[in-house]
Amino acid sequence: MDHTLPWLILLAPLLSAILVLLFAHRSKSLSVSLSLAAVFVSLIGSLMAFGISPEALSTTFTWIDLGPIFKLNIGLKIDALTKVMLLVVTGIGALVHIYSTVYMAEDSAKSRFFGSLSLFMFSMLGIVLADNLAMMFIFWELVGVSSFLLIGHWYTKESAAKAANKAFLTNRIGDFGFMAGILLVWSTTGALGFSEIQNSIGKLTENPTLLTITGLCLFCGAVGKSAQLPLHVWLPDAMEGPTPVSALIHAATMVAAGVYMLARIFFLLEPSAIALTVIAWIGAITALMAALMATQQNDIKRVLAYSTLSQLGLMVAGIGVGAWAASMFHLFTHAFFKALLFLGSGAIIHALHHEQDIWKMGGLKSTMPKTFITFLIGTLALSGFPGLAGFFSKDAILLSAYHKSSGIFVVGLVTSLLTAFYMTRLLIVTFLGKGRTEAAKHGHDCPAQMTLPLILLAVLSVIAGYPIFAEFVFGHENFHAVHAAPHTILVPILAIGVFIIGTASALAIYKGKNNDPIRISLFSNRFYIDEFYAALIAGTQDMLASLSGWIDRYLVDGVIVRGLSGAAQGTGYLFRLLQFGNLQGYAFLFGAGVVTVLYLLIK
Amino acid sequence: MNQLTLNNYLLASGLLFTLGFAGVLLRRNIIIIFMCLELMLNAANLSLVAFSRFHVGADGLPNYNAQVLVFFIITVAAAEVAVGLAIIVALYRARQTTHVEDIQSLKF
Amino acid sequence: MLALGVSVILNRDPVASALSLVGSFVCLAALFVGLDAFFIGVIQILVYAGAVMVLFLFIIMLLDLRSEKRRSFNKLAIVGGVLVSSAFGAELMYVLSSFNQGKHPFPALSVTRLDDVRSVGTTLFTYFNLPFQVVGILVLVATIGVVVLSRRELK
Amino acid sequence: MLTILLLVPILGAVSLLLGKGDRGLTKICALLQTALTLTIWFAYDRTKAGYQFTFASDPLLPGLDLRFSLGVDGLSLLLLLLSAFVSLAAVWLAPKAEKRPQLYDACILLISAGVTGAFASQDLFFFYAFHELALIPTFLMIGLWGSGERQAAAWKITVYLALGSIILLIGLVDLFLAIPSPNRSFDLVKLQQIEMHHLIPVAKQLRPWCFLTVGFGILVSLFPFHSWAPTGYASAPTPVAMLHSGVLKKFGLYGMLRLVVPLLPDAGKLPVYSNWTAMDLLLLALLGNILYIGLVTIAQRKLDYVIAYSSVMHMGYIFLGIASLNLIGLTGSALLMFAHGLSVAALFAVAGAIREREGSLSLDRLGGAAKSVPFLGICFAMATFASIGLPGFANFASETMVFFGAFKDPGSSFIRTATILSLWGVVISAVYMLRAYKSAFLGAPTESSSKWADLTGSSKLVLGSLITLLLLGGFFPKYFISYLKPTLELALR
Amino acid sequence: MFPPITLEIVVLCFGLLLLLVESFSNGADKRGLAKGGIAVLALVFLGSFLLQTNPPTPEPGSYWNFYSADPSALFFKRLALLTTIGILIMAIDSQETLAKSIPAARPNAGLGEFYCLPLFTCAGLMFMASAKDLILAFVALELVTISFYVLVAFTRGSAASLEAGVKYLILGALSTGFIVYGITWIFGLTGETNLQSVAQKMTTIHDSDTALLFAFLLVLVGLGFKIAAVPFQGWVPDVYQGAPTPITAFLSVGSKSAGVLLLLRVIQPFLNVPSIQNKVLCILTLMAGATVLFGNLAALNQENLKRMLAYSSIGHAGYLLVAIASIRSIPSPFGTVGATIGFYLFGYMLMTLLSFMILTLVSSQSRGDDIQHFNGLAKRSPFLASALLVAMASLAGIPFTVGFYGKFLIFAQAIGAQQYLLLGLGIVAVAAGFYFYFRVIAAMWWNEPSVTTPIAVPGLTRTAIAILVVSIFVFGVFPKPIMLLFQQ
Repeated sequence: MDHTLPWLILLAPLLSAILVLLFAHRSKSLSVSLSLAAVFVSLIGSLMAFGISPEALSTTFTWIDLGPIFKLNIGLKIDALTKVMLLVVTGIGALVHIYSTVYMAEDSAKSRFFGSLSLFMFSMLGIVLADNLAMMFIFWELVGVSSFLLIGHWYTKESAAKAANKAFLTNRIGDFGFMAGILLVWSTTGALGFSEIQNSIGKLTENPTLLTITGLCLFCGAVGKSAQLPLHVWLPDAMEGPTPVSALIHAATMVAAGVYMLARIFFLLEPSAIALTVIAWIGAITALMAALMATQQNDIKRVLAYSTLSQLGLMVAGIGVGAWAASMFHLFTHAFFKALLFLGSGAIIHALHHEQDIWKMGGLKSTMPKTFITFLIGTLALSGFPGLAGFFSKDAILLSAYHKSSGIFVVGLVTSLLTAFYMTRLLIVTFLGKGRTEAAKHGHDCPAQMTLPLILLAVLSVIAGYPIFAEFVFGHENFHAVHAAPHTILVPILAIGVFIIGTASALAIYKGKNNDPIRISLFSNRFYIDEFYAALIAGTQDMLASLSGWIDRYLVDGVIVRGLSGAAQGTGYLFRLLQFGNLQGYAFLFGAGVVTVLYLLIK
Repeated sequence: MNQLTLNNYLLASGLLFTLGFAGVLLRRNIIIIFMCLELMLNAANLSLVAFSRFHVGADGLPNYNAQVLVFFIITVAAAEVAVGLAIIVALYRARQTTHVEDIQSLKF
Repeated sequence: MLALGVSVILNRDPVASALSLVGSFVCLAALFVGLDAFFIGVIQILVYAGAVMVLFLFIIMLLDLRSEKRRSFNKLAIVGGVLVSSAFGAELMYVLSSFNQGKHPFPALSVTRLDDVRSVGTTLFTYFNLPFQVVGILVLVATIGVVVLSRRELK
Repeated sequence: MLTILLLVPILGAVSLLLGKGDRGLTKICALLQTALTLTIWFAYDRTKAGYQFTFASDPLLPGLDLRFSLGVDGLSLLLLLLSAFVSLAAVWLAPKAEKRPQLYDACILLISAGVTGAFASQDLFFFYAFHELALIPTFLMIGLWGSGERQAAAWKITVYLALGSIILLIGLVDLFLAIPSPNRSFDLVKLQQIEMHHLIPVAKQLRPWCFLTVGFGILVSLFPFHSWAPTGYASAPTPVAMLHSGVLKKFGLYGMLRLVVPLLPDAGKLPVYSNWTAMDLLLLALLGNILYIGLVTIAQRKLDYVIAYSSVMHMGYIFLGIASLNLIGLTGSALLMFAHGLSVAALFAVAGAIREREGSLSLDRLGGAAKSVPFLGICFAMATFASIGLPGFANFASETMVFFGAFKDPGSSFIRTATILSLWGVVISAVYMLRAYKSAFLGAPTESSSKWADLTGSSKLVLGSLITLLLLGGFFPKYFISYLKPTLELALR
Repeated sequence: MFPPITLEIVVLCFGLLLLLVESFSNGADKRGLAKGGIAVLALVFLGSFLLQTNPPTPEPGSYWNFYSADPSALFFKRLALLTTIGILIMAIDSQETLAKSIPAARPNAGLGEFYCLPLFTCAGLMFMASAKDLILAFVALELVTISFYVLVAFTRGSAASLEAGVKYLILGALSTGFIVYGITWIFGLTGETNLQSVAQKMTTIHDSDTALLFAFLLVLVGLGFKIAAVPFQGWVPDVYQGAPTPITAFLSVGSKSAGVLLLLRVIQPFLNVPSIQNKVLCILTLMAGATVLFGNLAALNQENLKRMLAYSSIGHAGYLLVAIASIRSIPSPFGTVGATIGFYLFGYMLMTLLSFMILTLVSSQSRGDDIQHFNGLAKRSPFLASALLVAMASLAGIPFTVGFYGKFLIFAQAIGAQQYLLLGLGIVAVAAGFYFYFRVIAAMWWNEPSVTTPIAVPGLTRTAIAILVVSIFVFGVFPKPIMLLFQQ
C-alpha cells in the first residue's frame, strides 16, 4: 500500500490525460468525468498520505540504466514538505476542476482542456513527489508544456498563441540555468537524489565559488518558473488562458514550484551567503516592482497576476533570508486565497460575458453577493488583515527578514502596504459604487459548481493560518521551523499598520470614482520592461539571427561553396583554352613540356 | 677517321634532331613539317649507327641489332610517309590548303 | 649536312627545302659509310634520297604549293618555337657534355673489310624474323591505307 | 534474414524500373521491410554484444580480407528499425507523382535499400558502398520532382556528398593501412574481436582521424560543411527529405561510433594547430552547428528551411555525445540518432502534406491550420516537442544522456564549456520551432488553410507510429538502451 | 592446346582473308565481313584460355626472344580482342553515318577495308602486349599507330575526320620520333634492346645518370603521348572529336591500354637504378597530378559528349599515372600496381565501350553528339538511357560498378605510397567527375526530348550492351576473377 500510494497519486491524472486526449476526446462529458475522477483519486491519495507514517516513504523506478556509472531514477518521495504541496495541488486542483465544468461548459474543445488539465496535474504532482533533481527537471519541463497547452487553449486568438510561446520560452531560459546547475551538482557530487546530495554536500562546500555558481544556476530555474525578475514577463500575459487555469497554475501551484524547489534544495543554498543574498534581493525587488505595477492595472486578472508576482517575490525573499519554512507557509496560505481571488474574478468575468476591465464593472456587491463576500475575504487575507491566513504567513517572513536584513524587511513592509492598497482599489472599483456598464448592472451569481469552490476556499483562507490547522498540515518540526525566528511584537504591529494605511488610502482615493484618478504611466506600463525586452530580443537575437542567416547564405554558401565550384569551373575553362586547335600550338606545348620535364630531370 | 669520338656523332645527330624539331615548330606548311619529322627520324638513325659502331661485340663486329633497327625505322618511316602524304593529299583535295592555320575547326 | 638541314627549315620554297633535305640525307649516308655501315648507307640513299624524297617532290608538284610568302608570320609562334627548340638543343648539349662514355674513340674492329650486308641480312632473317613479319603487315596496312585514302572515289 | 531484408526493396525497385508494379507494390515492399526488421528486432538476443544474423561471402579480393558480409548488433539494429519505419512513412506519405510514378517509387525503394545495406553490412567496404548507392536516386528525385531551386540543389547535394564520400573512402583505406598488418581487416567483427583500443599507435591515429571526421562530417553536415543540407532538403520531394535527413544522414554518425571512437580513441588528444587538439576543433565545429546554425534557423521564413536547418543543428548534439567518449554520451548520441531520425521525418512528412495542400511553405502565408487539420497539427506539435527535447520523447532522454556524458569527465578542458554553451541551443531550438508551429498551426485560420483536408486512414496510422516510437523511447529508454549498451561497451572496451 | 602466338597469327590470317573476300564481294552489304570478324575474334578470345603456358627457354632465332606470354601479356591480349569486338559492333551500327562521309562511287564501297583494318590494329596491340624487346615493341606500336592514322582519317568526306587525321598524323609522328630517339639512347647506354638484359645492364651503369634520365624522358614523352598524359595531351580532344566514333573508342581504349602497358614495362628498368629512382617517380607524380586535374576540370562544362569523353579519358590516364607513380618496392596489401592498372583498364574498357556504343546509336539517329542530343533519352529509349546511366555512374565511380573498384584500388595504392599531393588532386578530380558525368544523366532524365521518336537498337548491339552492363555490375561486386586472371 505504502509504495503504491505515491504511484497512484502520480499516475491517475496521467492515465486520464492519455485516455482523454487519445480516445475520449469525442465525448465531452466522458472526458470531464474521467479527469474529475482522476483528480479526486489523487486528492484522496494525498489525504491518505497524511494518514500514513510521518517519516518519509519513497519508491523508485529506473528510467535510464547504464549500470553503475549512470542511473536516472523516477523516484517518488513523500515527506512533510511533500504533503503540504500535495494538499495544495490536489485540493485546489479538485476545486478548479469542479469550477471548470461550468466555466468551460460551452467551450468547443472542452475535452482538450480537461485533458491538458489532467496532464498538468500529473506533471505538477511529479515535481512535488520528485526525490531527485533530474526527475524534478523532467516534470519541470512537462509543467511548462501543459501550461503552454492551457495558456494557448484558445489558440485561434493570436494573443493567446503569443502568450503561450512567451511563457514557454521564458521558462526555457530559466531551465537552461537549472539544467546547468544540475550538471554542476552531478559532476561534483556524483549524485542527483536530494538525500544523496545532502550526504555528499561536503564535496560542494569545499569549493565555495563553485557552490555559489551552482546555487545560482539552480535558482535560475526558480526564477523562470516563479516568474521572478528578470523573467517575470510571461506571467501577466499568461492570463490569456482560461481563468481556472490562471487560478490553478498561475496563482496557486505551478508558479509556486520554484519556491518549493528552493525549499527542497535549501541545504544546498544555505552554505553560500552570496547566493542567498542574491536570491533575497531578487525576490524583494520583484515583490516591490510587481506591487507597484499592480497599482495601475485595469484588467482584473492582471491586477491579480501582478499581486501573485509580488507575493512570489516575497516568498523567494523569504528563502533568501533563510526562512524557507516561512516561505512554504506563505506559499500554502497564498495558494488558497489567490486561487479564491482568481476563481472569483473568473466568476465575475463569466457573469459579465468575458469583460475584464474593472472600470467597466462596479456595483457587483449587490448583484453577485456570494462572489463579493468570498472575494472580500480573499482580499483581506491577501492584504494581511489580522487573523486571516495571509497575515500569519507574511508575518513569519517579515519576522525573519527583520532579523536577517533590514533592507529586505523594509521592502517587505512597503510591498504589503502596496498590496493592501491595490487590492482595496480592486475591490472598490469592482464591487462598490454602481454598475458602469449594462453587463455590470445585470451581473448574477454563478451556479453552485462555481460558488461552492469559492466558499470552500474562503473558509480555507480564513483558517489556513491558524496553528492548529497549519501544524497538522506541516507537521511539528517544520511548523516550528516556520516560527524559528525569535518573536518580536514590533513586526506584527508594523504589518497591521501598513495594512491599515494601504487600505485607508485606497478607500480615500477610489471611493466612488468612475475612472482612475492617478495615472502613473511608468507603473501602468510595467516599467516598460516588456518593451525593453522586445527591443533587446530584436536587437540581439533577431539581429544575430539575420546576420548569421546572411553569412550562411552569402558567405558560407555563396562565397565559399559556390566560389570553390566556380574556381574549379574557371580553371577548367582556362585549361580548355589551351586546346586552341592549332596543330603547331600543340606541338609547341609538347615541346615546352619536354623542355620543362627534361630541365626538372637533369637540373 | 677514328679520332672522331662517339660524342661528335651524337652531337651531330642531336643537332639534326633539334633542327627537325625546330622545323616542326616553325614551318607552317604541313608537308614541310612532315619532312622535318623525317629529319628527326634520321637523326635518330645516325646516333643508332654510331652506337652500333661503338658497341663492338665479342666477335669484334659492330652490333648489328642496331643496324637492323635502323632498317626497320627506315621502312616504317617510308610507310608513314606514304600514309601521311595520302592523308595530306586528301586534305588538300578537301580544303585546297596544306597550312596549319587553316585546320583549326576543332578546338576547345 | 647540318647546313642543309638548316636550309630545309629556312627555305621559303618547298621544293628548295625538299632538295636540301635530299642533300642532307646524302651526307647522312656518307656518315653511315664512315661508320662502317655500308649497307645502311646504301639503303639510306636508295630509300630516302631516292624513293621517299621523290614521293615528296612529286606530291609538292602535284599540289603545286606556292612558297609561304603570302603568309604573314606569327611572330609569337616563331619566337616560341625558336626558344623551345634552342632550349631543347641546349639541354641536349648538356646531356652530351656529361656523357662520359662517349668521350672515348671508337673501339677497333677485328676484321678490316667486313661484309655487313650478309651479317645484317642473316640477323634480320633469322634472329629478327618476328619483327620482320610484323613490319611486313605494317607495310600492307600502309598500302591499304594509301589506296583507301588517296583514291578520288572508292569503287 | 538480412539478405532478404536487403533484397526486398532492391527487387521491388527493379521490377518497378522494368515497368511492372505500382504504388501498391511499393507499399508492400515497405511493409515487408518493416515486418522483417521487427522480426529481427525481437529475435535479436540483446544480452550478447557482437554481431548476430551474420552472413559472409568469400573474400572478393585475393590476399585481402574484404568480403560481402551482413550482420547486426544493437547499434545497427536500432538504426535498421529507424530506417524501416521512416521508409514506411516515406512510402506511405509520399504524394502521388504525376510524371513517372514508377521511377519515383523505385527511387524511394533504392534509397531505403541503400541505407538498409549500409547499416546491415559488417564490412567497411560495403558499409561505404551501400551508402553511395543512394546518391543517384536522390539526384534523380530532387531534380525531377523537387520544388524551388531543385536542379541547383540536386547538383549541390550530389557533388558535395561525392566529395565527402571520396574523402571518407581515403580515410577508410588510411585507417585500414594504419592497422598493423596481422589483424588488418575490413571486417568489423574481426576488428571487434581484437583489442581495438591502442591497436593503432597513438601517433598514427591523427591522420585517419582527420580524414574520417571530415568525410563523415560532410555527410552529416557538420558545421563548416553543412551548406548542402538545407537547400537539398528544402527542395527535395518529401520522401527524399524524410529518408535523407532522417536515416541516411545518420550513416556518418554511425561510422563515427563504429570506427572513429573504438579505433582512434586517442587521436582527439593530439594537437593539430598550436595548442588546439583535434577534439577541440571538433567541439568548435559542433558548437557552430548548435549555436550558429541555430541562429540561422531562427532567421528562416519558410517551414521546410526551418526543419532542414534544425536537422543540421541537432547533429551538433549527437557529435557532442560522440566527443564525450564515454558510455553515457555514446548511448545518448546513439539513441538521439534514432529519436532525431523519427522526429525530423515526421516533421518533413507534415511539411510535405502542407506543401501538397498550400503549395508554398512560407510561414507568413500559413496559419491556423490546427483547426482544419487537427491530426497533422497534433503530429507536428508532438514532433516539435520531441525535437526541442521535451520530456516524454526519446529526444529528451537521449539529449539528457548526451549532456551528462559530455559533462562527466572532461577529456578536454573545453568540453564542459562546450556543453554549457550547447545547453543554450535548447533555448534556441525552442524559439524557432515554436515560432514555426505557431505561425503554421496556431492563430486565425487563413482562408486557404480552413479548407484543408486532414490525413486519413492508414497514413494516420503510419505517421502515428513514428510518434508512438518517439514516446516509447521517451518513457522507456531503458528498453532501447538495453540493445545499445553491450555494443557500445564493446566499442569502449 | 597450342602456342600463344597462334592467336596473333589467326587474327592476321583472317584479316588477310577478309581483305580478299572484300575485294571480290562487289557492292554487297559489307556487314557480313564485320560479323565474321567478330565471330573469329570471339573464337580467338575463347582460344586464349586454352593455351599451353610456360614457354620453352628461348634459343637464338626463335620468336621467344621477343615474345612473352606471361599473364599480364595474355590479359592485355584479351583486352585488345574484346575491345576490337566492341569496335566492330559499333562500326556496324554506324555504317550509314560512315558511308555518308566516305566518297564512294558505289554504296558502302570502302567499308570493307574499314571493317578489316581493326583486325590488324588488334594484332598490333596483341604483339605489343607480348613484346619484351624494344624493337618488336616499336614495330608493333608503329603498326597500331599507322593503322590508326588510316582509320582516323578514313571518313575523309567529313572535314573533321580529315583534320583529326592530320593532327594525329603529325603529332603522332613527332612522338614516334621521340620514342625512336629514346630507344636509340637506351640501346646506346646498354647495348641491348631486350628489356630484361636492358634492366640488368642498367644497374651496372654508373657515371651517366643524366644520359639515363634523358633516355627515360624521350621514351616517357613518346608513350605519354600515346596515353594522353599532360602536357602531351594536345591532340586528344580534337582527334577524339573528329574521328569516327568507333575509332574514337578504339583510340581511347586500345592505344591507351597498350601505351600504359608499354610504359609500365619500359620504366621498370629505370626504377631499378637507385640513383635516379626518386627523380623518375617525382616526374611521374607531377605528370599524374597535372593529367588528373587537367582532364577532369577541362571536361567540366564541355557540351560535346565525344569531346567530354576525350577530356575524361585524359582524366583516366591521370588516374592510371597516379597508380604508376605509386610504384614502391614494398608491395601494397591491395595487390601489385600492375594488377591495379590491369583491373582499371579492364573496367575502363567496359565503360568506354558501353558509352560509345550508345553514343554511336544515339548520334546516328539524332544527328549529333552533343549532350543536348541526349535530352529525354529516358523517354525515347529507357534501355539505352539506363545503360548509359550505368556507364556514367561507373565512370564517375559509384560503388557496385567496376569503375568504383578501379578507383578504390588506385586510391588505395596512392595512400599506401603516401602520395598526398595526388590524393588531394584526386579528391578534386573525383568531385568534378561526378559533376560532368552526371550532366549526361541529368540530360537524359531531367530534360524533355526535342524529338520523341524511339531509338531502334539492333539485336547484336542490344546483347553487347546487356553483356557490358551486366559485367560492369558483376565485376564491380566480384572483381576476384579479373585479379586472379592477372596474377596466376
